[in-house]
Amino acid sequence: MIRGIEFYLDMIFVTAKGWILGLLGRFLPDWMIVLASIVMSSVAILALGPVIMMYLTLLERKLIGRIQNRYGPNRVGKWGLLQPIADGIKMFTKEDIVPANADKIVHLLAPIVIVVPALMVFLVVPFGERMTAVDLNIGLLFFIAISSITILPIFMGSWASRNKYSLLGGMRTAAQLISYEIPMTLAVVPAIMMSQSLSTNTIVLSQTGDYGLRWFIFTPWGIAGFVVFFLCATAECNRPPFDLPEAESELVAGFHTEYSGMKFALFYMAEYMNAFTLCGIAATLYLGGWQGPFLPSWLWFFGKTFLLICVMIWFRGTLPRFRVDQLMGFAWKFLLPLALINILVTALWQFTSHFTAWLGSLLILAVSFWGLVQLNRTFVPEKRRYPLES
Amino acid sequence: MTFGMGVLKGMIVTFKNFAASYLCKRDEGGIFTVQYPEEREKAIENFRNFPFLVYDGTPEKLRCVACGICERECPPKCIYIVMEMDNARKPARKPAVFDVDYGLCMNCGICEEVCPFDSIFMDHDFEVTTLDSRTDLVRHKEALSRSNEYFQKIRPLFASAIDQKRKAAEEKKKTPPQNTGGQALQPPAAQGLP
Amino acid sequence: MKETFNFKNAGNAETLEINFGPQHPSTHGVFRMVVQLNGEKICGLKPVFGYLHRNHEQIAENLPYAAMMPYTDRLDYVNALANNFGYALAIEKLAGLEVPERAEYIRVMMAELARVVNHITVIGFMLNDLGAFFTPLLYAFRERERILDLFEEITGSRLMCNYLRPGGVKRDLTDAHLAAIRAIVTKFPAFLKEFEALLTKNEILCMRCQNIGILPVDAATNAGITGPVLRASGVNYDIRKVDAYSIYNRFDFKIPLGQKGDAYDRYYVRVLEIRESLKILEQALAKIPQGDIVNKKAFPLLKMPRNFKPPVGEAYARIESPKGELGYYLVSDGTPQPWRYHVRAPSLINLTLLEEMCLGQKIADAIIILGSIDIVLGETDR
Amino acid sequence: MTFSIEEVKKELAVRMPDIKLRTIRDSLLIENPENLPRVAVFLKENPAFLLDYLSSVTGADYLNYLESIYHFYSMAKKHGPLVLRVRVPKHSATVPTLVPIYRSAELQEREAYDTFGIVYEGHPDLRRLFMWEGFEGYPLRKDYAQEDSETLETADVSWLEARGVTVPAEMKQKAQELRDSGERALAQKPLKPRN
Repeated sequence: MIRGIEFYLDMIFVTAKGWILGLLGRFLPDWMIVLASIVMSSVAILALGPVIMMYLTLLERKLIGRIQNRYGPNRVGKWGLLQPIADGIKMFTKEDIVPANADKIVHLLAPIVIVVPALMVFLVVPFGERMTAVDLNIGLLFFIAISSITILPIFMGSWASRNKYSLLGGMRTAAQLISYEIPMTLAVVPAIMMSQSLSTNTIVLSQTGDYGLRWFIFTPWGIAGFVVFFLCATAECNRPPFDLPEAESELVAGFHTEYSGMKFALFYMAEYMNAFTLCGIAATLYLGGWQGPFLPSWLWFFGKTFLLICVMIWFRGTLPRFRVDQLMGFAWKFLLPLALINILVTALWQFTSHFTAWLGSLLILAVSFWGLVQLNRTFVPEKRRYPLES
Repeated sequence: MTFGMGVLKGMIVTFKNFAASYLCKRDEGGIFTVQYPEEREKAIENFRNFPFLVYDGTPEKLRCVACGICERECPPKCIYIVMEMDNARKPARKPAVFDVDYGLCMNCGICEEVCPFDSIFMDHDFEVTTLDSRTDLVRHKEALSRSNEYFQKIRPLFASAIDQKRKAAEEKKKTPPQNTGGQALQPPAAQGLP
Repeated sequence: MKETFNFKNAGNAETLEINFGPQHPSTHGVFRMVVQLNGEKICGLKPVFGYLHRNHEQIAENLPYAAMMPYTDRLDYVNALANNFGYALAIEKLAGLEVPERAEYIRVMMAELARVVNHITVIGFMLNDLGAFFTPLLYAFRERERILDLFEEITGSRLMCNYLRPGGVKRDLTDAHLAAIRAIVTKFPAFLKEFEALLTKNEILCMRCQNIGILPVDAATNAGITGPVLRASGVNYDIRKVDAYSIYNRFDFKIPLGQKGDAYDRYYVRVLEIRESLKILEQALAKIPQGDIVNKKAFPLLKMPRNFKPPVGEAYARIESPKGELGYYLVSDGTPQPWRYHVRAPSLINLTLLEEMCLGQKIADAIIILGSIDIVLGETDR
Repeated sequence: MTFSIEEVKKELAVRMPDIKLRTIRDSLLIENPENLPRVAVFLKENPAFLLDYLSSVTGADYLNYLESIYHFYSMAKKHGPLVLRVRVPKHSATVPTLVPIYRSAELQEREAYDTFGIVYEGHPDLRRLFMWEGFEGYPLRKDYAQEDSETLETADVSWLEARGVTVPAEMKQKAQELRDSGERALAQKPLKPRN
């Protein structure tokens, strides 16, 4: 079987790893090869995480700058490309301030703990064809379980700081992250139902074919599921308009008010890595993951992920923040029922023929959307009239 | 089903601005910031920053006669003047000390307005940062003196009007030749002193 | 010294007292609120003033009348020209000075431009308080920049204008200046349209602002609240119409009124007021006559009047500053310095009902309510 | 202004003959401060005036007495102003508060208390407004000991000289004399009421 150049481009990382392992295999025992394979994958992830975070901050600042009609960072290096490194140096050299009454151990632990789940989630993200670090058959379950640990370090940090703003921020985080976990998990279910697997790789493979038209997003339940998942993902990684835990205008900096220097940078890093993995999972679940015509698979994956991240940044550049009760209401009264109905729609989809399925599921989703809007009048703006008098 | 349309519209607005920042020029919705040290805004003639003293020709020929009006009228009292005495212990109509504390000055332009000798004007130079605000921001006479050409350069319209006024006043002074002695030296505006 | 705040339910173990300010990102300077919280709900709020106090009124008592003008810029530093206007009116009322036609027109134009600047700035900052990451603020600043450049060209300074004089203005407007103002007036509606598309119908903004911080009409009148905050509650009271000071009776403009008096109404009334201000500017541009810019009889030198001594008496002049009613109370004893100078600061008095407006709301709402009242600490603390 | 000060005076004389009034320029002086709330309520509720809006409350120091000045307007009838004033001696400066009638007086009375030391009796929360608690003196009173800006003290002289400013000898000498006598440079107080 003759393969084109795109196959080799596609497999460039996999082949490289295989080649190195093969080289090592000549003079190392088998168990060392397994170890070496593990080390290589984890080193790649450990390097990828911080680099992604650094350049995400730059990307965010650039994009928001452009949205606001300014350049964004452009002084350090060409197009400001060295800005993240300068920021890193600044963060490293800053004084590490610990409040006098803080619980010092927990205060120190929190930023360390928060990075761990953020990095662990990378394990199940399929970066490309055969490029999942660990192809767990319960990959999604692993992802959901690990990403929900994030609440703990945030709350640790907020509690240990002994600051009232931090405490409020921590309380908000606990409430917000727990609430948004539920619709997010439910929004994952349709994809699992359709692909009949929890493994991220299998989910991607089940979206093969038709030049990308088989992606789950091109179905009614797929759109609904994707929107719900993406909104929840935005809330999960504390991005605007759901950035209540660190609401600058209200709580100064929320849970990391009392953090400075590298500890603060770790919080920051975790936030951006979470944003990346959540967008990656969203792309995997509904946008066909690394599937796509012509280009190498990993390029497709990163392209889709960065597109989603750009949308998150776009949100940040446009939208004001929700209020606590509205945020909760949005999760429990809007996203949760929508996700449940979406599961129903997916179930029906599997049992009906194609045309009626389209019509029926669109109808059900539209009606339920309308019904939910009607039930949640607090989300709907009042119409007002403003008389002009002399 | 208009729910969500407001948010979408807003996002379209921001996207338009995002695109415009690449496509449009500064005045047409493009990037409106100025990259400061390399680019500069065009100088605006009436801009007033800190005061400076004008001399004609050489720095010794300051127009200032140390009358002290600006010192008295300055609202935050940032000007300090001492009249120079000549050998006969008479006022020499020249400042021996003329200090302006830029740390106190609030750029109101009142000294410029009240000066009857067209001597003190507001500068355009705003890059006056120093390391020590206590000592370095107090500018002495030497640092404050600028030539008339400099004044002409930064505020062409205003300076030429001032020059014309001064020329006219000088010619007027020359016309009555019978007026001799110390009185002829008296600048015309000095009679308006309180 | 220990501070005492007479909170109604002090000592309740379930409440938490938090200092919002003086260092806080969204208290608009160094304003401080001591907030008593029950969870996220506010059950007590005491404003604390004075962190920017500089005894403005005593400075005036030691300075000549005209030399006080630059200090009035520093009251409400977002719209210095309106402050100058009020002070100039007070001096003119005290001394019985006439102002030439052209100067009146220039004053009105500058005051209305300042109102436009103030309102868009306030909306931008309010959106920042809401959590929009600087985008509306920077769009507002982009347009404000054009007006500030014009201010710099006309008055010499962008913010601290020091432009008005007793009996006139400092510098004449050239045709180029008038053309620049015309350009701003013609371009501005397009920007407002964009701004409104971004904000007015935005669901999150509506959710956050509607029915928040409702100010009932009776309470507002009784508490002396003025300006857009009062008009958002539906009281038709605009000093430009009521007193018709300067030459405001020559212009045709309307007063936008809100219905509920919540933060959203305050936001939208400001947008509408910008439209009306643009209308006034258009009319003023069409009608502006030629003539003197300073009362020549009183001040023949055209310079800043020194040794200006108004007769013994007192005067209270008020204008519709963008924040509300800005009043200047002057008492003259016939010397060059005023005997008593008092500023009735709208930013301060509009805060009277802050606690009532915030009670029972969430913390986030308190920030918006403060933002929608529109205070400037230079004026509040004086 | 759709009413004259005389009308108000006449109306008040009819309704409340016990209140003594005096016209000063364009304002009414209420001789006995105790009567102020009654007058205010009357003006607020009388349909001819309906002065429902208290624009400004301020104090003034006239050396032998303090004055509290009120500017009333009407939002309902859109007229005004009516200026009321009360005079109180400096040593016992108490004026009844207007807060129960006009809420707008709340912060302004606090301000007048802060700067002039006029005690508004019955004010619900009479604390200093701008100064901190424990501040002594009332800064806007004319006898407030204020450091003089024209006379220098030795500390000022050394400060100025350190900055390279030449201080004239007589100023230095004056500063030294002040220091020797153990006094501070204080502003000259006005010797007599200026109006």
